[in-house]
Amino acid sequence: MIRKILVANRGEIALRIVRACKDLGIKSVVAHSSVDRDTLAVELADEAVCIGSAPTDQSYLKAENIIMAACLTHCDAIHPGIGFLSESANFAKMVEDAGLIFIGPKSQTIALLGNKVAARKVAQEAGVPITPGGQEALADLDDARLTAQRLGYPIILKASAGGGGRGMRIVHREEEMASAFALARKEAGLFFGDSALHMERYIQNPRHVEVQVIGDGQGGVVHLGERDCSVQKNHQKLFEESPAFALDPAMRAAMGSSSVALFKALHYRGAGTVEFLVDGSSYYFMEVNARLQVEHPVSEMVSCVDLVRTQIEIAQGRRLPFIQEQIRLNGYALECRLNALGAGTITFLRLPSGPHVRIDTYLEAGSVISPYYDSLLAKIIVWAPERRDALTIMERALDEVLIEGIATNLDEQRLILKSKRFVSGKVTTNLYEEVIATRKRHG
Amino acid sequence: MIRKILVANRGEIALRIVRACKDLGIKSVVAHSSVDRDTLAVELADEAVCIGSAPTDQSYLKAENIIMAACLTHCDAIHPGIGFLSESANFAKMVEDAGLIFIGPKSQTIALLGNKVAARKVAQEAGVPITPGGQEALADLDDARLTAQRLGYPIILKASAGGGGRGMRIVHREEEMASAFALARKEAGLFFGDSALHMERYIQNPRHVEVQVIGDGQGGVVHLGERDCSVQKNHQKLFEESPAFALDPAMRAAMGSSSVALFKALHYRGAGTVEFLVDGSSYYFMEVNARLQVEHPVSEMVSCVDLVRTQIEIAQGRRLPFIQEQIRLNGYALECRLNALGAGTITFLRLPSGPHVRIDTYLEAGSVISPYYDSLLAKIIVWAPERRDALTIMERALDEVLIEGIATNLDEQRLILKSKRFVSGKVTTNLYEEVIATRKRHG
Amino acid sequence: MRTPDIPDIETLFTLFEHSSLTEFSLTASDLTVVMKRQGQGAGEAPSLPTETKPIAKAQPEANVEIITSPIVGTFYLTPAPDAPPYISVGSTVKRGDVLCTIEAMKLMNQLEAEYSCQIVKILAKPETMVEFGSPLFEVKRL
Amino acid sequence: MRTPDIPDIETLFTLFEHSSLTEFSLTASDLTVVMKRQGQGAGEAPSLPTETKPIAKAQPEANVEIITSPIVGTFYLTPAPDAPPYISVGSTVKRGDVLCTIEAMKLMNQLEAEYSCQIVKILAKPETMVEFGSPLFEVKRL
Repeated sequence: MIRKILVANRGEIALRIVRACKDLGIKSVVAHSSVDRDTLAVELADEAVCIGSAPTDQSYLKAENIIMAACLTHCDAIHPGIGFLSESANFAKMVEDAGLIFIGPKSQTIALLGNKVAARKVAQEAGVPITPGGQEALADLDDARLTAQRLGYPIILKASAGGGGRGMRIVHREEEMASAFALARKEAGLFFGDSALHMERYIQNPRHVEVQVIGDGQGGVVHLGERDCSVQKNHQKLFEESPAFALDPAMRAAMGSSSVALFKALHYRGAGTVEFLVDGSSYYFMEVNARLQVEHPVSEMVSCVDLVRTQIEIAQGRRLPFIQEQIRLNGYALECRLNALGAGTITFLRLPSGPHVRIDTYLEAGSVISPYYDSLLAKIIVWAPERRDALTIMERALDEVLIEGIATNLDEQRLILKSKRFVSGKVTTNLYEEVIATRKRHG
Repeated sequence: MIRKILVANRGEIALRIVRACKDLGIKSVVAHSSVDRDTLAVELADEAVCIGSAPTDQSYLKAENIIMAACLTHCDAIHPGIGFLSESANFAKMVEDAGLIFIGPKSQTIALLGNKVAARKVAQEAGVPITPGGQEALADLDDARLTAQRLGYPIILKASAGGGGRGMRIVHREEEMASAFALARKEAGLFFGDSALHMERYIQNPRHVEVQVIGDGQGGVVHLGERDCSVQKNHQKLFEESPAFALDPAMRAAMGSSSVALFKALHYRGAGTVEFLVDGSSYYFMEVNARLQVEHPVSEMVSCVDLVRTQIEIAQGRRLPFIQEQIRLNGYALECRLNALGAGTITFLRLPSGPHVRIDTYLEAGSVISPYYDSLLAKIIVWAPERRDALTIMERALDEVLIEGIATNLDEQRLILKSKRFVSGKVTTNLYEEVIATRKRHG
Repeated sequence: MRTPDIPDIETLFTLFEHSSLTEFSLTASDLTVVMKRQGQGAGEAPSLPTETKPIAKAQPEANVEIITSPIVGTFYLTPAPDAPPYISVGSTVKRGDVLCTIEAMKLMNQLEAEYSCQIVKILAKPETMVEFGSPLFEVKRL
Repeated sequence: MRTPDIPDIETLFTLFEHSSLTEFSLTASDLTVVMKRQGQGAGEAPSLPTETKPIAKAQPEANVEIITSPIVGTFYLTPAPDAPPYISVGSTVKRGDVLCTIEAMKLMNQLEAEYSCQIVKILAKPETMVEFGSPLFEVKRL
């Protein structure tokens, strides 16, 4: 039985978790940095504990302070939110060792999935197609050259222990291999303490499609359909939609069932996402995000399942309250991320409201946008029976936005939303560059 | 084909209609009084026309100015919203005569339903149970006395031509009949130009349940389930929910099908509501509201049908895009009306947001609440799979509300929401008095 | 309940002009005044009345008044297409004289002067739409 | 209920002008006045520190400083339940002397003085939780 949860995060996701706690009649404690004292999540939570100063390594990554805050405020569980410590197997282990419930997968599951080579192996065993590539860490440069010849260029070198671009190198020709291998190896060793690399065939301009899965760790696993997150700027997602438009029905079904098979194989507990690259009629496993994701609301809108609430219920030891056949995906949901382009104080704020519109934000007039953290200001999520209607409703919603005091990406987001590429649904990872760069070239 | 719509209303409902226009790619013109120039509906519409000064009879009831504004801005249609001219058969006729589309029923339908005696007759013919009472207008005081003896006291006298409490008298004993009859007759003559009265048996503390129906005037009629609107203060609704909690399934089914039968008999075009009084295991027809209603969002939330959008599509001559079997009512929606207790300027505003919450409002920081109009500030609507979860989510939402600068009914609404009576679902029209009056008596 | 005397619009302007305010609004039962300013106010600030409501019974000069439209309709200066205009700039009219026609609901509504005055300026464009409160004429009360 | 007399609009202006307010609004039964200002107020406006954080290392007096908690944990004045406290009010400590223990993650963390000082006040309650930045001691730097 969970009576009180410590929320180890900030911004809109901290508020999202506080709201889920209130909906479940559970008390919440927000652990915050000194500059986040006046944020909405802190105000609306039952309690708050300052865990350090503004820099993330002094507060939101300070595991000891977070765990002590949970213990001393008599919390039963810690929700790590998104980012920060949410995918740290070490942190999850520390939470478990402190006798607290970690709202997320078991620490071993996180550790396993954190190793990209191991994750690929498990995925392949569960029948999930993986990008052609070596299953094992590369022995040396010669091994790398031979493997690349077998796969065909371009290939991508990845740090086995890491993620997020570090230790990653795309190699287009054999001549580039030696220096790329050396550099990637060095980076991997530096950032992850493990210089092991593996190699995959590099997919150019794929679609980025991910399946939302949730498991109770007791045999129950259900997926809530997929999301298309192809529209990105420097690997940062800008728009997310569910279902993925014009995805081949057979591919959609296979993605869903193989993701469920993977989570069953993992005895996965909690919410997680299986990420795929889609290249024409093929799809390849990329990785598992062993946590909630920023874009979870689009899946909530089409499935009517509250993911954060379900995460908490599962963490209490409950079984999933539904089976796959009870999940009925309905209509079409689209999320637009509103990001700050700089720090500052919001002097006037108008966010859209009304039918079909959901806003997840921690902003209000007077909010201070700190330079220390993620630039996400608000998520605007709309629903409609059809994709084209959802696009129109999003346009209406974005037209209502009025933020004074800081610069935002609103104008760029509107350009993307109205672009032919986006409207046509032909979304791949190079859409942003094509739409915005073209626009800029032509003035 | 409708290209531009004149919105003949104000406040949140004007904004609701402007948003529906945007979603359909239709231009909107808001007709507003001089004090409403700076409201959000005016700002977000494509155009605006000032139709008069603040008092409603100088602007929002000024049919000629509204119709001229529509003609001169080249609108194809007028949406009357809720209240004001929305149930005026005369206004609908003037709109039709000006060659414009009235977004609502035909003027004859409105006229027919405006006569309460005629409406009861049509309802009875369509198989809708009506409260025991005279079908015809009462001839004189003797007729009234005889009818009352037959029905049994208490009875209610109603103005045949009117509604809304004018010309209405509850009579508990024969001794009260003479003066009540004289007074009701006088009021009816004064307010409706027609002193005809009819009599019905008076139901004490009933539930107020209404069925949302929409027809295309071409044979297509569908209902979207019922709403319980029993929680009222002086006949003003405070909370509305759909479905009506613990309603006998057979009664629910009969209400739905007889409401559809009534609308089919009327060849009804547009959205409308059939109001019923529920007394234990009986239910009685009260009247038809031949227009959109304030509480329409709760039906939208459970049916996923956009009522305002569908109103506009029907007005364009389209058939209903769904049949009854395609309507799938899902979960539970609850609306809370936030009302102003006085005029003033809003200096700070925080409205709830996040999952399962929809806000329909025209408010923002700086909004001036005028003493001339309805006190409705915002509608907070929540959805959940079950009633008890919806109540918890509403509690969370109301806890987030922060309005500075004017007094509101927020505290009273929270008391009602948390009252045992409301939580138990035993809602009848005396709930407000019981909860609030009891509270006040005990300090 | 006592309400304070509301000063002339001129006085309000002067007050606002010489203040450091960036916004001022006043609402009374039958009057609304809103004044805003961008950037800094005070003393020598260039007079930037960013929002002057067209309806306000403004009195830019002594005796000068604005006659506004009482209805929504189409504004005509002449009683018929080929007829001469009712008035022109400089005309002097008496109380009850017709100033213009506003067509609404297929009726030609003649707007009569409520007091004797001289036409200073015609503010609305003939044959176009006027809304309630649209300024039609600037006149000097006689 | 009595309402105060409302001053003239001019008086309101003067009041607002000489205040450090940036916004003012007044609502009466049939009157609403709103005044706003961007940035700082007029002439002698006192520079209002708009945000005074409760944790801030306030300096209420010369030489007086607040020592705050660097971690989240349980605050103890004694090294063990039956041991005497490290310090008490009036104690003088040197740089490096232990002031208190903060228990976190089953470790007893000893907080040492960063400079020589005299203890003026003990601000945290022993055996209770302290968060990052919680004031522990008021000291006078020596």
